[in-house]
Amino acid sequence: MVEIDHGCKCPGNPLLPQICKVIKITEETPDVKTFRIQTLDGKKPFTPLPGQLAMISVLNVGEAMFSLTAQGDDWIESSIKRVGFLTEALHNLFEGDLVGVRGPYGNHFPTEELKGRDILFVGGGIGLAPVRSFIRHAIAHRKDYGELDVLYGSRSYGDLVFKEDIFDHWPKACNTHITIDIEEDGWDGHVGFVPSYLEEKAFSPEGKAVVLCGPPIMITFCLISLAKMGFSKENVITTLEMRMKCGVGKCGRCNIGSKYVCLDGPVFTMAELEDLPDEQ
Amino acid sequence: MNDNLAKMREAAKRALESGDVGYVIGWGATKFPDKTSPLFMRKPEDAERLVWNEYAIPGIAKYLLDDLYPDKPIGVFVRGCDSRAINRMMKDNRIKRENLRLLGIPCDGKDDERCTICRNRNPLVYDELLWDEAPTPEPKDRYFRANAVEAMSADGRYAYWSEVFDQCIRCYACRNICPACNCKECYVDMTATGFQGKQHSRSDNLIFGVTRAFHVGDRCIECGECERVCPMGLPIMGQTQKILKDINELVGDYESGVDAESENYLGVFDLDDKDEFM
Amino acid sequence: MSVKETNDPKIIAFCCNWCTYTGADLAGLNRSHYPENVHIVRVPCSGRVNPQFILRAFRNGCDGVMVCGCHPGDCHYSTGNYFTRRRFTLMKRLLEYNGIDPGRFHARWISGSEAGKFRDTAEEVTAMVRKLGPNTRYREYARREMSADE
Amino acid sequence: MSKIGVFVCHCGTNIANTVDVERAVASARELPGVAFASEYKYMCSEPGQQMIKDAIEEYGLDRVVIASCSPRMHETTFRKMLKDTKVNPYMLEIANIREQCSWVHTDKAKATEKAIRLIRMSVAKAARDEPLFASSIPIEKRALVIGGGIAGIQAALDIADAGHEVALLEREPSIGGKMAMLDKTFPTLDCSACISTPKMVDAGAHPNIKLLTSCEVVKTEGYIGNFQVTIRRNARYVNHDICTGCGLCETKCPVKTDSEFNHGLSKRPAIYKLFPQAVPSKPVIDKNSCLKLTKGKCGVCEKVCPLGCIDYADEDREFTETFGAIVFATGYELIDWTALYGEYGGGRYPDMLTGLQFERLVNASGPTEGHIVRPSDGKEPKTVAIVKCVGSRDPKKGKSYCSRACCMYAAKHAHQILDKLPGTRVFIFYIDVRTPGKGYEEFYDQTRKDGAIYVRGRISKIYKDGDKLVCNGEDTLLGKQVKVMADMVVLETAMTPSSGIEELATMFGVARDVNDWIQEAHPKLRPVETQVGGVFLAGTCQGPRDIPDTVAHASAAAAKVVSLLNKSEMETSPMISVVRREHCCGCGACEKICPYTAITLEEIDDRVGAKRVKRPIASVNSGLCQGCGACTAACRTGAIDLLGFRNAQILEEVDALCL
Amino acid sequence: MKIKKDKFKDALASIAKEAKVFLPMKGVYASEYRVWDGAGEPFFERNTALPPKELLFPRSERMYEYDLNAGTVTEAAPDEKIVIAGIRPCDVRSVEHLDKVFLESEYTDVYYRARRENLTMIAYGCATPAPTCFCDSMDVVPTDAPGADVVMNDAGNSYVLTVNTPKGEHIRDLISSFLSEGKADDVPAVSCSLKVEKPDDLHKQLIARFDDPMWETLSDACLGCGCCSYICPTCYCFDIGRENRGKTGTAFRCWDSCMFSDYSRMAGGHNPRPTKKERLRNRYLHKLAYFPERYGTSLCVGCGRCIDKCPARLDITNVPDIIQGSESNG
Repeated sequence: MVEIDHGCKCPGNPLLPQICKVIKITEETPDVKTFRIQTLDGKKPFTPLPGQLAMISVLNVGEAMFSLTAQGDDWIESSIKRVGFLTEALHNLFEGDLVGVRGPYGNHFPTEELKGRDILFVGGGIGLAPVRSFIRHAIAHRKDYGELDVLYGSRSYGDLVFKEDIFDHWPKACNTHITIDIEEDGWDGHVGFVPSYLEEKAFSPEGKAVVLCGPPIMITFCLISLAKMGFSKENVITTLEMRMKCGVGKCGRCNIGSKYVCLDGPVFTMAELEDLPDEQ
Repeated sequence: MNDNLAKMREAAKRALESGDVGYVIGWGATKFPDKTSPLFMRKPEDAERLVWNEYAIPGIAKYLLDDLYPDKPIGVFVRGCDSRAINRMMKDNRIKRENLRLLGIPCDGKDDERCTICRNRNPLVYDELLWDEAPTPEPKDRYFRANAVEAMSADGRYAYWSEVFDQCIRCYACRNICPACNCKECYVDMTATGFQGKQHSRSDNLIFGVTRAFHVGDRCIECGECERVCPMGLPIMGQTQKILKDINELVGDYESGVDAESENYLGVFDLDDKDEFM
Repeated sequence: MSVKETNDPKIIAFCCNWCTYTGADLAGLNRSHYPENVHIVRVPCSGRVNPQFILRAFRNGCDGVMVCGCHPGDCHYSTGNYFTRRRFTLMKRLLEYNGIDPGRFHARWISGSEAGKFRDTAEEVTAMVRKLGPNTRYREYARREMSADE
Repeated sequence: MSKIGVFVCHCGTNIANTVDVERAVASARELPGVAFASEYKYMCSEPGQQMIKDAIEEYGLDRVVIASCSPRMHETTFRKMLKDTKVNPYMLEIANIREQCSWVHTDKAKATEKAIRLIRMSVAKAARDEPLFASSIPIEKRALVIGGGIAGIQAALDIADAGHEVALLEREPSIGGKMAMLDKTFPTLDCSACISTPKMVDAGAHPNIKLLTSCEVVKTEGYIGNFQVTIRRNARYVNHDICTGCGLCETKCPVKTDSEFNHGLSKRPAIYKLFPQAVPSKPVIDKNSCLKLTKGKCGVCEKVCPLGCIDYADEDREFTETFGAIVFATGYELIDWTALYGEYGGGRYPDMLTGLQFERLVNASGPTEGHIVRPSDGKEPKTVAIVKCVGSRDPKKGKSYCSRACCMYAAKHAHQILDKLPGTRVFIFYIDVRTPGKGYEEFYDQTRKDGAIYVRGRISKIYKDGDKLVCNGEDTLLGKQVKVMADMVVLETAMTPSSGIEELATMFGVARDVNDWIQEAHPKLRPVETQVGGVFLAGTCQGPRDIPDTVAHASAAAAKVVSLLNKSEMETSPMISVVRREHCCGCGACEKICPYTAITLEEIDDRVGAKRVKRPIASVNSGLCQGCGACTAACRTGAIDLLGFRNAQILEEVDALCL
Repeated sequence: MKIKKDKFKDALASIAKEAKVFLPMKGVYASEYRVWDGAGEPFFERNTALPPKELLFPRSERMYEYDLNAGTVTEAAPDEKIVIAGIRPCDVRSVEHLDKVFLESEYTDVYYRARRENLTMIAYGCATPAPTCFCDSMDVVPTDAPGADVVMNDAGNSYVLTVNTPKGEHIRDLISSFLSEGKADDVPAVSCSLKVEKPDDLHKQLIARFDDPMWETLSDACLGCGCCSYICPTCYCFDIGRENRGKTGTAFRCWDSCMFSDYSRMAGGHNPRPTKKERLRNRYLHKLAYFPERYGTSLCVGCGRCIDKCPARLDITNVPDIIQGSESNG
């Protein structure tokens, strides 16, 4: 049973962005780029907790909510997949261009509550992005947690995000299990979908919490697999950040029943979500 | 009226009992005696809830767009205006005749201003006619709104439309009821294209009005539903009437929705079209 | 969005690539002088011009709009300008009906050889629009006086 | 944002004299998305181009705006230049600050301001440019010539001589067309058969020409370079692979039916060659008159055929072939005057002939072996009335246009009558006499000298009185009524497009003019092309013309075909329309407006909730689309857009001007 | 306190000296709260077609200007004093609800707060409910508005005033010269003809019936327009957009409606509320279940505007009726 803090706060006028600069752009995959962002005077815009989000705007185009995947002393980072009009504009940015940033929004992953426990991070495609902040946090505070596993899969090798992390950095601190959907030349790792790989690995539910994020269809099948393996819904955590729009629970889009993803989430346990109307 | 209602209930019941239609669209009562609401009858016994009286005003053809791929044909009661709406949507490739079961009901005219310009009380397309057709009374001035506005000065016209569109709340009820507004995605919902500002400013409201009129113009079936549904009671037919009036002036008798084949005015041209440009 | 004060109108001319744009180029070759107020947007055909472009131009600050193409029968794409003719005959009337002064919107047929006509049209339209002054219509942010936010 | 490079050209002093180039450059630097801005004396020069290339490399530019002369001048130059760089050639915008600014304005301050605005507009548009890639379509090196008259034969021969395969399609059993029917040709009076039959034979024997006689086009798909044409070969009932054309069957066939070739002036058997010099010189069976095929009796031809070529079970057969180019050479036919001119007897009098009937009559190989006699009684006429403009120049009853050849062949007919039957009185009723051609006026003069009587005026009525045909009319020059008691009347009737042209034109998406002649792409500059790429015109399918003009037109079409087929592939402009399927509702407004039939409605699989459905959306054929953008203005949703001139790009230009 | 009706405009004039006064007025096409020009007649017979919410939450509102050249954003700060004279008790209640959303939830909305702090509400006790009114079923007393700064009730040739708040006292001081002492007769009780019976646990029952087929029937006739949400005094959905001018521009927010098909569509195309059934259900449940769950009170104030104006005559009162098992609508 994982307790999740559902309090969300953001100081000042929560709708007003602060102008920041893109200082680094990394091309993760053909349609995912990571943007490192800093204030104009070289500071960190704010300090997000793992799982929290920022509203990032291309000021003359529009804004949208993105999870922050990493942070440093003077920067925050977000990995963004090109899916629509705004993300297209973001992908057209160059280093040095200005963006608007407001946040942090939403609650956060239960970093405190999970102390001392084993954690299995499951991600699919761009779904690794929101989880990354938590993985980085857990690795940075390695001794606070038990065994750490990262199981991550994508359509192809080219679609795997954060290649440096998953192949170089993370294996030093946790068990990484990487899979791609379809066999391809030069790939000698695992081939198969995330849910089946999960079952293959036969993780023990004993004392383990799962942080799960990915496309809806993957979530559905992972939940079936996890249930088979004996994980209870109370121990499976996910994030619904894609439902957030204004970020402050007012514009009216993010509610699932009486829960507002902006005000109560985006991090929920699967048990909590099950109590909500089926409108996701 | 009662006779006709009995015939309608019977027809709806028969259609539902036969299993040939998935459901039948007609009119049902509300808590208020002077208002009816579109009614979807799914079971034969639902036919008893059908009403047909002077308040059975709402256009019901547009609901066909909610169910473009029905498993069984949809039954619809069609008055003249509904039938023109159906022709309109068929011409625009949006609905298919084989998905419709049209129960023709010659209309006796309702107590509504827009019915005074009705040119077709009798349905123009139907599968069966529930009672005999009666001639449509001579319609009043087809362009009554446009004529009134045309008579104003340019400043007066701008002031007039400003007053109208200042009140417009952009709820798009006019669009949603309009059988000619049958795009899958409306341009106003695609803010990224930049054709329509989402602000409720006078300019954007006016531009919405002109653009909608232009999109609908040559395909308007003159049912007047846009005005009926407007919660602010705005005389928006004035825009489409102007376009129709001009078309009629330019090429002679032109009417949309009388069949599902005739070409739209703006979809064709004539070498001898009037040339007002030097 | 404040209405500008100077009387130096901005006029936009949507010109088809094959006739009017060429005609305007020829006006250049001939050193035919016309006011600086006319700005050409090149389009492949007058049939490409969506009436919504005109609304947008007025909304964002143009004082006059021209749509120019090949004479009927001369369309490079054979039929484009016939549709233009129908479309903008209606649109012009509709704009007038909505209180836009007829002097602010012009549709003209100008061929590739009619450099003189291009110059004359540019002069004529500029003079007309200048006389009308800055356009205020379709460029009002506020509706009526409603609240502090205006 | 983008990384736009702005390059402002001085054009020597052409621009720099009127526009403060430095100021323009400085203001361009401030524009959104501009990463670099610079100037040069001549941007189009080698060093100018090199400067742009260097800047692209140094500043990592991803799009380029050049402020210079008209894009009509150097757009291609600069696109070509960009091919060697990382910038896509279509990520280029040109601000026309010479023809549309420095050359037409004098006030330097104002001109500079305008140049700044024009550059701003181009920069705004460039920010929305996207990489486009010209695709090339392979070209099938074969041509299909539709129609085997003189135009088709000439075009086929020219294309074949240039080394390309040609299929020459003719719906009749023989090529030859109308010219094969003629006796002599004006103004030289050389024998038509003598000059056309050798061409027919050449065509039949040419290794690059495949004759498709008795064939019709039933369907076509594809576009320039790659037309898939489905052709139906109508049943011939004679196996041409074995038949030697000995002609025995024709002599034994018991059926006698009207000869089409002789316009009903003689009879032919049911198994027949169209005319003696037919190519291919092999008979076919007319299924409508053959006793075996209509009644199941007879079978004589089968019995007499020494080689067993007769096959009553033959059927129409369809096959599909691919062609890179199409030539329409469908020709003309004469207007059916009988339906239009009741006052001329409506066809009741056998001694009234059309021009083509007269040609057969006067032809040495015709039904009378060239004797000019009345069909009714075989007597030689003493008085002949020739009436011109029957159906031509008569918008009330016939066609408004002039059929162009009639004046000359009327003169020729008069000449032939006077030549063969000296002393005959020949009256020619005319509205005008038009003789624009080499030797034409001289020929007309000669005819008058020969004794032909030209009367200016229309004939209002022709009726029979005894064995005379009474022609009532007015001599408008003298202003008095005239009455001619003729033994024979020749009506020089209007040319109209061949039957079936509507279907054929629709199939290929080719436009027709008000009179159903095929519309050429441009009346002056592109007279042998249609607005559909790869479809060309030869001869009278485009409008009435005489033989020399037809042959010239056909050779011109062939030249166009050859220049197309000489390429192995063709680059198509990538600036074409594209459809956003999720927004398109399939209303078809764009389909109707497209002049190139480039847009069709295509059923796609879609999902509505849990339901899998098929729904129509517009689909653009990139081979046919010419990028006019007419469809975009017809689309209410904005689902169809034009690459290179997207709605968003034009709106950006508008907005940028308004800043 | 009382004020003679013929002194009412004089009193308004005194207020108008320091604040913009809005009155319910008959528009050319529909009634709404309009700026009082010093002469216009108030329209008290019926409630306005448009609710007063746009005075606090404008249809379109500039939030900030941005300037990419300077790298700055400039926040808009509305600071105009506004007095609404003649707001109905149902609409006063709606403002209380909006306060909960914009002021009392996790995030405070600074634009709303600025406007709200500058707003004074003089309520007009309702004596003439429309046939579609059902506020007394939604715990509003038609003749009283505890949330208003001043309440005024018709008493023949004068209005009786009750002051509730310090802002109200300020108004009283402004118009004191027109006031006379005196107690009015008791304001007669007013009752709406449309009655809605709802169980106390309506919200629980509704959520339990989330998957009930009734939502399909209820939404059959829905056209998917935004009429109900735009004329609803408590609907507050919005969208944020921008008007760009080169390197500078304005971010604005404008009303949006959860009834629009594109409203809940996310980037990439997924729509959690794909059809009108889900959308109407969400709107009804938001009013009658989700809001009560979160804030302890129904979001519907019973003004009846949506019933009166719905093009298809959808009726929110049918929802409690169905739950009550007393559906009167056949």
